[in-house]
Amino acid sequence: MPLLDVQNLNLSIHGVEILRDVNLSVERGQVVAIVGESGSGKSMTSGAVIRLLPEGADVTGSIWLNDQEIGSMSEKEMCTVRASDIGMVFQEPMSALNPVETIGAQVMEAINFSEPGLSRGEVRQRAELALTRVGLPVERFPLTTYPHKLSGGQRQRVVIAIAISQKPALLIADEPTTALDVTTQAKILNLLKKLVDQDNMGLLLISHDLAVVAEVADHIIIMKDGRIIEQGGGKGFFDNLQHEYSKALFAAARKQREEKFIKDGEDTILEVKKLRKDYQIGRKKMLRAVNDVSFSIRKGENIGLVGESGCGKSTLSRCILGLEDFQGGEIYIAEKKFNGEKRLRRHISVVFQDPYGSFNPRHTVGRLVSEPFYLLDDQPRPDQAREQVCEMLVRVGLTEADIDKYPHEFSGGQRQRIAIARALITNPDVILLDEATSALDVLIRDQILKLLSRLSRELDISYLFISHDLTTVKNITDRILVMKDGTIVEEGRTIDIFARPTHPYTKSLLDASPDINKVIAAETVDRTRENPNENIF
Amino acid sequence: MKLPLNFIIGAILTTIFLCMALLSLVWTPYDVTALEIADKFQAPNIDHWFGTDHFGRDVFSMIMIGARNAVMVSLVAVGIGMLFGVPLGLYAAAARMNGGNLIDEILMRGNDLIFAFPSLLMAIMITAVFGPGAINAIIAIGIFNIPVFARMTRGGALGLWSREYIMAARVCGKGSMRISFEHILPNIANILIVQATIQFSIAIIAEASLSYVGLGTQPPDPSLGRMLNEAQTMIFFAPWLAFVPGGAIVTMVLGLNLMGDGLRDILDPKLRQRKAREMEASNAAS
Amino acid sequence: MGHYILKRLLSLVLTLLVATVVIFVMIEVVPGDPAAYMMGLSGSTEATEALRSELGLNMGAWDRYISWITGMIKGDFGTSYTYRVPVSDLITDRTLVSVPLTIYALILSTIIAIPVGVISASRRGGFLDTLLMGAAQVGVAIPNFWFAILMVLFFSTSLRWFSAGGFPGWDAGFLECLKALTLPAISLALPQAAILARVMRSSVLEVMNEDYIRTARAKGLSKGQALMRHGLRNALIPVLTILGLQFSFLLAGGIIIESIFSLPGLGRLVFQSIAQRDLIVVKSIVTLLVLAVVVITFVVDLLYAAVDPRLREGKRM
Amino acid sequence: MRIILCSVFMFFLFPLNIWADGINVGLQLEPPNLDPTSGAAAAIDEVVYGNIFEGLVRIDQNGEVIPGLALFWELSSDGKSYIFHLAEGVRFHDGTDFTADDVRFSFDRARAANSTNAKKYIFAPIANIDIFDDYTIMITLDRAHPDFLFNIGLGDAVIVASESAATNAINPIGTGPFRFKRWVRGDRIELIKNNTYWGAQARLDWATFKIITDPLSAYTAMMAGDIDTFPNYPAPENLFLFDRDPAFEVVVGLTAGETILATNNKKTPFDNILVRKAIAHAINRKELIDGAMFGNAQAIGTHFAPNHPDYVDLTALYPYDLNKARGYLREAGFPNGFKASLKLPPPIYARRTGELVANQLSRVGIHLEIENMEWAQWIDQVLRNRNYDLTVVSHVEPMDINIYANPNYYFGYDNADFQKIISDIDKNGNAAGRAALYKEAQRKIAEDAVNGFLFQLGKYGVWKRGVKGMWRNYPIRSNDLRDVYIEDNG
Repeated sequence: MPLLDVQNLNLSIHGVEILRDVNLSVERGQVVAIVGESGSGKSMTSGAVIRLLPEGADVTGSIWLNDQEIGSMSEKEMCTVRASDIGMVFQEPMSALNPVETIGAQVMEAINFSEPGLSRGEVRQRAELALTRVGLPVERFPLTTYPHKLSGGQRQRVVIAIAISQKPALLIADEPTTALDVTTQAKILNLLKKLVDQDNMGLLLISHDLAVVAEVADHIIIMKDGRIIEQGGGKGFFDNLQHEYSKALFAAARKQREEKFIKDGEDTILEVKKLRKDYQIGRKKMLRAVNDVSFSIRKGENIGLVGESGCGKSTLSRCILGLEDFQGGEIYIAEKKFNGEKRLRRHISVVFQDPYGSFNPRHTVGRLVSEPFYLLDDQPRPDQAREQVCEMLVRVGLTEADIDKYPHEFSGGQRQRIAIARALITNPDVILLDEATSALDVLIRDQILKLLSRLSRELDISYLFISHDLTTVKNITDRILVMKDGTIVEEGRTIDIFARPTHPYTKSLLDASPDINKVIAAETVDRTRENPNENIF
Repeated sequence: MKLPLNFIIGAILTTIFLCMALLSLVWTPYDVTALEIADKFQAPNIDHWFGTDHFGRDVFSMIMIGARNAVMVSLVAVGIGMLFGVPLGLYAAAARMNGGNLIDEILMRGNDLIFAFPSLLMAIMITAVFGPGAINAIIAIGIFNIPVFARMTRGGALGLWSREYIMAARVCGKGSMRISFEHILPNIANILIVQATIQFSIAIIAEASLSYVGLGTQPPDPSLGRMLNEAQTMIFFAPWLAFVPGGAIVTMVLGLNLMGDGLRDILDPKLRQRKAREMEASNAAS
Repeated sequence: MGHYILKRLLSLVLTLLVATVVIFVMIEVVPGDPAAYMMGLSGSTEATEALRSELGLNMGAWDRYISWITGMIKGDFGTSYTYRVPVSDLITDRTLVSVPLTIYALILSTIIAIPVGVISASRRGGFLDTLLMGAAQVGVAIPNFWFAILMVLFFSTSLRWFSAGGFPGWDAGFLECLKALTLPAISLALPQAAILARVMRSSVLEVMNEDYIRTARAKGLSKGQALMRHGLRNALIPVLTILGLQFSFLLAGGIIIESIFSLPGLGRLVFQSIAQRDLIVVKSIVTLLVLAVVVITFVVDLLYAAVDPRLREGKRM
Repeated sequence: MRIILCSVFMFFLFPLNIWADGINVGLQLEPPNLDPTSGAAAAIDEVVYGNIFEGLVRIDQNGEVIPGLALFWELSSDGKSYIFHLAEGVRFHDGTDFTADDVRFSFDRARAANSTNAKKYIFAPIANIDIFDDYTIMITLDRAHPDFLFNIGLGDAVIVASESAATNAINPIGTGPFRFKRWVRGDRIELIKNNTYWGAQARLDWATFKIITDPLSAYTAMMAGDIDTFPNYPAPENLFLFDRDPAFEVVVGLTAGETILATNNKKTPFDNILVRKAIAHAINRKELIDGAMFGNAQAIGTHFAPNHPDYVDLTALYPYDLNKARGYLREAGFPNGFKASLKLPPPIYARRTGELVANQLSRVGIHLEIENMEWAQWIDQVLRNRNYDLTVVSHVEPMDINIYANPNYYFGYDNADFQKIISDIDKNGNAAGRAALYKEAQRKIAEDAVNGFLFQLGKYGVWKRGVKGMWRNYPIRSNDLRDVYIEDNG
């Protein structure tokens, strides 16, 4: 009898069907991963298990935990189950902790609820233990620390500490690393895995990224549209995938870059020389966000700028876009010194990360896409503009009919296409892609990347592709700049970087970034439970 | 889309009063400037729905005109507030976004200064300086509406300035004023509308208070506040004189507030966002 | 934090200084001569002149401003034209009525509003919620002076529970005064309570959507426990602001209420002083009220910091 | 031991005593200060006159001059010099003795250049003051002033002590039957019986003047029993409620307040007598009295108190007649009337009357723009700068018809004949002659329709049954409580 056994679970919210007879089980010490894109219902599955669902949820089917049917329990009984049997880790570490309570208090509260009647001292010890186990030793992180003092990764550790402090049989982790940097992500995943092994818990790991879970999961469940379409584990699971969707997902995850001929001797169209940007923080403190960064882009060349959050890459991009002034260095666009001139702006355009935030909700696609015409000295007549917009829309894979729609009528992927159309409309030389695909589901991301590489070939334009994720960049760029703490630590051809990274940071990034190919490779050899970096404290 | 109930009720009440006010421009049951001492203190009856006052005036007619005056004063006052407050707020936000923190600071401190003054008291002072009357009541109330809108606009604008579509517009080389009016104003319009209705209702109470202390609309023009004041001593033998105008004010303000809430439910992007967030939470990973 | 406080204090002083200028100028342009007012219909001109000089009204504007400011800094607010007693004495007497009244009203509105807000938030959309919020809507819409009249009518005239007005003075005993202040406090509190309840409700709803509430639930806390242990404290943050605003509003906003219940409060004093052109009293009181507002906002900010550790480093949100 | 018992006894007795031997008097306007010799606020006299302060002579509730601190006096044949024989053994409340020096001090103080006495003119005629002995003093005038005796009976001429004169504003020290106890500003003024009073002791142990500005709370306070008597109840409209309540007594008397539609005789078109006559005819006094005063006032046709023996009823001189009014207007060249402003001071009577007057005049095409203003503004604009067309106000000074003789007064009425009449009155010693002249004066201003003469302001006394001895009339603004007592539960 497994630890958790979900039998034909159906869920609908306000009558809308979310889950359709879901069956899954988790053994003690086993890591079960649910993978699927947005709206596949993977989070709702976990929500149904711990029974934290939005209003109007209606669940049928049976959920067995430790041989007791928790699906039919009263809310009151459920509270005790949550307190002692199930622990949960959420996606948003930044907001998952009460900002006005110390981490100690929040962990101790959990313990009090799981085991009432412990003496204050015992509770305290247990809390310290839990925090130490997740890598927050009391010496450096006293119980009286407030959440806002901690980084995202550390907060996530606190959340995990809260979960394990209750000694749960089952641990549910809902996208626990999606909001975190690659290196942190790896650490958190390993931490979870380690804890599962140590306490012999069952772990139900939810993620949108096959590659992420492939390394840690014993058993993988692929969901789509509220149904489980494929599940399995162990050797050869990937080799004999049945369902088209899962195949595609797999392909997307492991796809190798099709080589692209890199031209030489092209004239440089963007050059950054010793750029320096400082931020005033507090009275006298200075933060150097960008530190003497220099690089150049030649026509048609695609450059990747990779670094973790806070490394200064977005600041750098804002400087290049002329959205921020900078203290030192120069930027040359088409050999001319650039600080905000309109006529130079037209050579460079941008696609932002957030497909929701990057359009004025009150403007039609037509108006949005034609906004950059403002840069031109001789602005096209309305009908011309419309014409151009139409063909651009078609070019990026939308239809002419879309021109009069409003952004909210489109999906995330389509929006990015619109954004690309807007970026191309004044046919610039460089497009700055700021995390342009990070917010998208794996398959969609893949499509957008395809589109981008196609366009760069057709129009012979260059990209400056800014991302936190090496794998994304890998498939579209010719050269990569690795950025850390405001400086570029390594620069080189993409292939070389991936083949033999020289800088340790680059190495760690590569190790950390989840790569399904490694798993496959590993599988062919005898599978080892050994983790690349065990010592995560 | 289905309109929320509070909006419907509010809208109905408000329209009723607006219609009464407009109607009073062309017609009232009785002439309120003609005093007929002979038929004073008539309890509500067929001829005089809300009775007559100590000068024999028809209370219903007075309510109609009083409502009109209240609406007029409040509208203009709020208008003033928006006219000055909104551009101020937009400017402050734009300034802050373009490194002009000092300008922003000064403007906002100025706001705080106005806020720091006890509003009713200042209104009384102002009317004491320039003499009582509708115009000065308007000015007095209007001044205190400016910072309200300035703050609200600035807050909303600051929120938007960090949005990516604003950056996109800036990448297109658009100036901050252009952006303010092309991108920001339309996107905060709804919260401003909501606030306007709220301020409107507040203004009506303020006008009532001012004319209650005799500083609002002047006789022979009827005003709800002064009607209440005059009714005070007669409340013991002619209660309707106090209940009717009071009720009128309450229903008027109630209507506006309900409508404001309704509008917020319909328009407020913050709320919509939260709804969206809940939705996503319920059927998506993020 | 210390540096932050210092900065705030500085801007506080600055605001006050500007305020005094504004007030003084305003007072200067107020038409009507106190001396003439006191001399009345049959006052002879030379007598009036004599009085003017006695009141020090024929000094230059600048000199009067300076002497006023320096005086205030020394705690000497000058002598009331009409009452002929130190303004500071007048103000202290009246403050001993107005401030207790304000606090009384605030306490009332808070103890009404907080539970109402929480209840209707937790019963969101339910019958009780609709009922309470409907009531709140009406409460907001009622002009407090009208409400006051109705209450006088009902409690004093019909039921004769409370005396119609007046203030016995604190030496008459605490309970007596409390009784005298009850009706006014209620009529002040009701609309404020209505507003506060609405704010409380929405902020509780806001908070209940936060992730950390979900975390708490996952710990095994029931909805109620999660609200009480994690929601409330966070929900109270916006409420603090409103409370601060209301205190200053009530302090000055009592004018009409005070006269309806013939309470010797600040509001009435200043109103009467405006009418009698006892301008020295007017400007001092207005200045003090402004001071009160500024100080209260300051205190509220400090309270924020107390409630919200994120602000302790002086980070502003 | 006995002391303790005693005090306990007292403790139980005390509250009873309060109700038995004291009285709560309602007052609508709070006096700005308590010094009647400075400033003009009627509210001061309403508290202190006859209670705390006394003059050489007193004015009783019928406006008669009766002995005050001067027990009797002799008037020289030329009517110039008075010899006052002062009461002996009189002490001020601070224990200092009252002597002729105090009289001289008080009068000199009032006459002084830097005097802030609102009625300085009273003392202007004083040529010199001779003290024969501590209790005999002679005051010599530049010439005969028959009004002098009455005038020194006014609150502005009360006798103050040199020691306390400066502080009377906040701590009044007089010779009266009550002494000042304390003043809770904005709420009440407490007086207690002066046990060392030189004359007939007051019958009350204490008297508290409660300030009740709001007419609503005036009513509720009476009803709730917080107040025993309201000498001048602010809301005539609900007098009838008390009238039909057996617990109360309503006594409508008269004040010296002639309520007039004051007219700026220097300003066109009001400088034209035809226009003023038209206005006179357009005014319907009955409607005013019913509408504004709810019937509680007496119509007047000239500027004179109806209860005065010399009063002439001239209300019929210009009867309410719209046709006549229109006729005069046509004659004056305003066939379809004109526009003018009507500036109204705060008192409710003025506001109500004003609204009605405006309405009445509009019937003949005279359209008045009403401007409500505070006293300060009114005094500034109307009284001092004569920047007005019409206003409604009540002149509460007794025997003040002489103001019409002052061409610089705000009416701007400059008429030689009338001025002669007044100066004759001033000189004329013989009572009958004076009476005749007063009558003539009344006719003169009535015929010239200097102002619209509307009604005599009533004094609306409301008190619990059993409260006796309150003044019926206000010949001067005073609530002299020396004879007041509470009949039952005494």
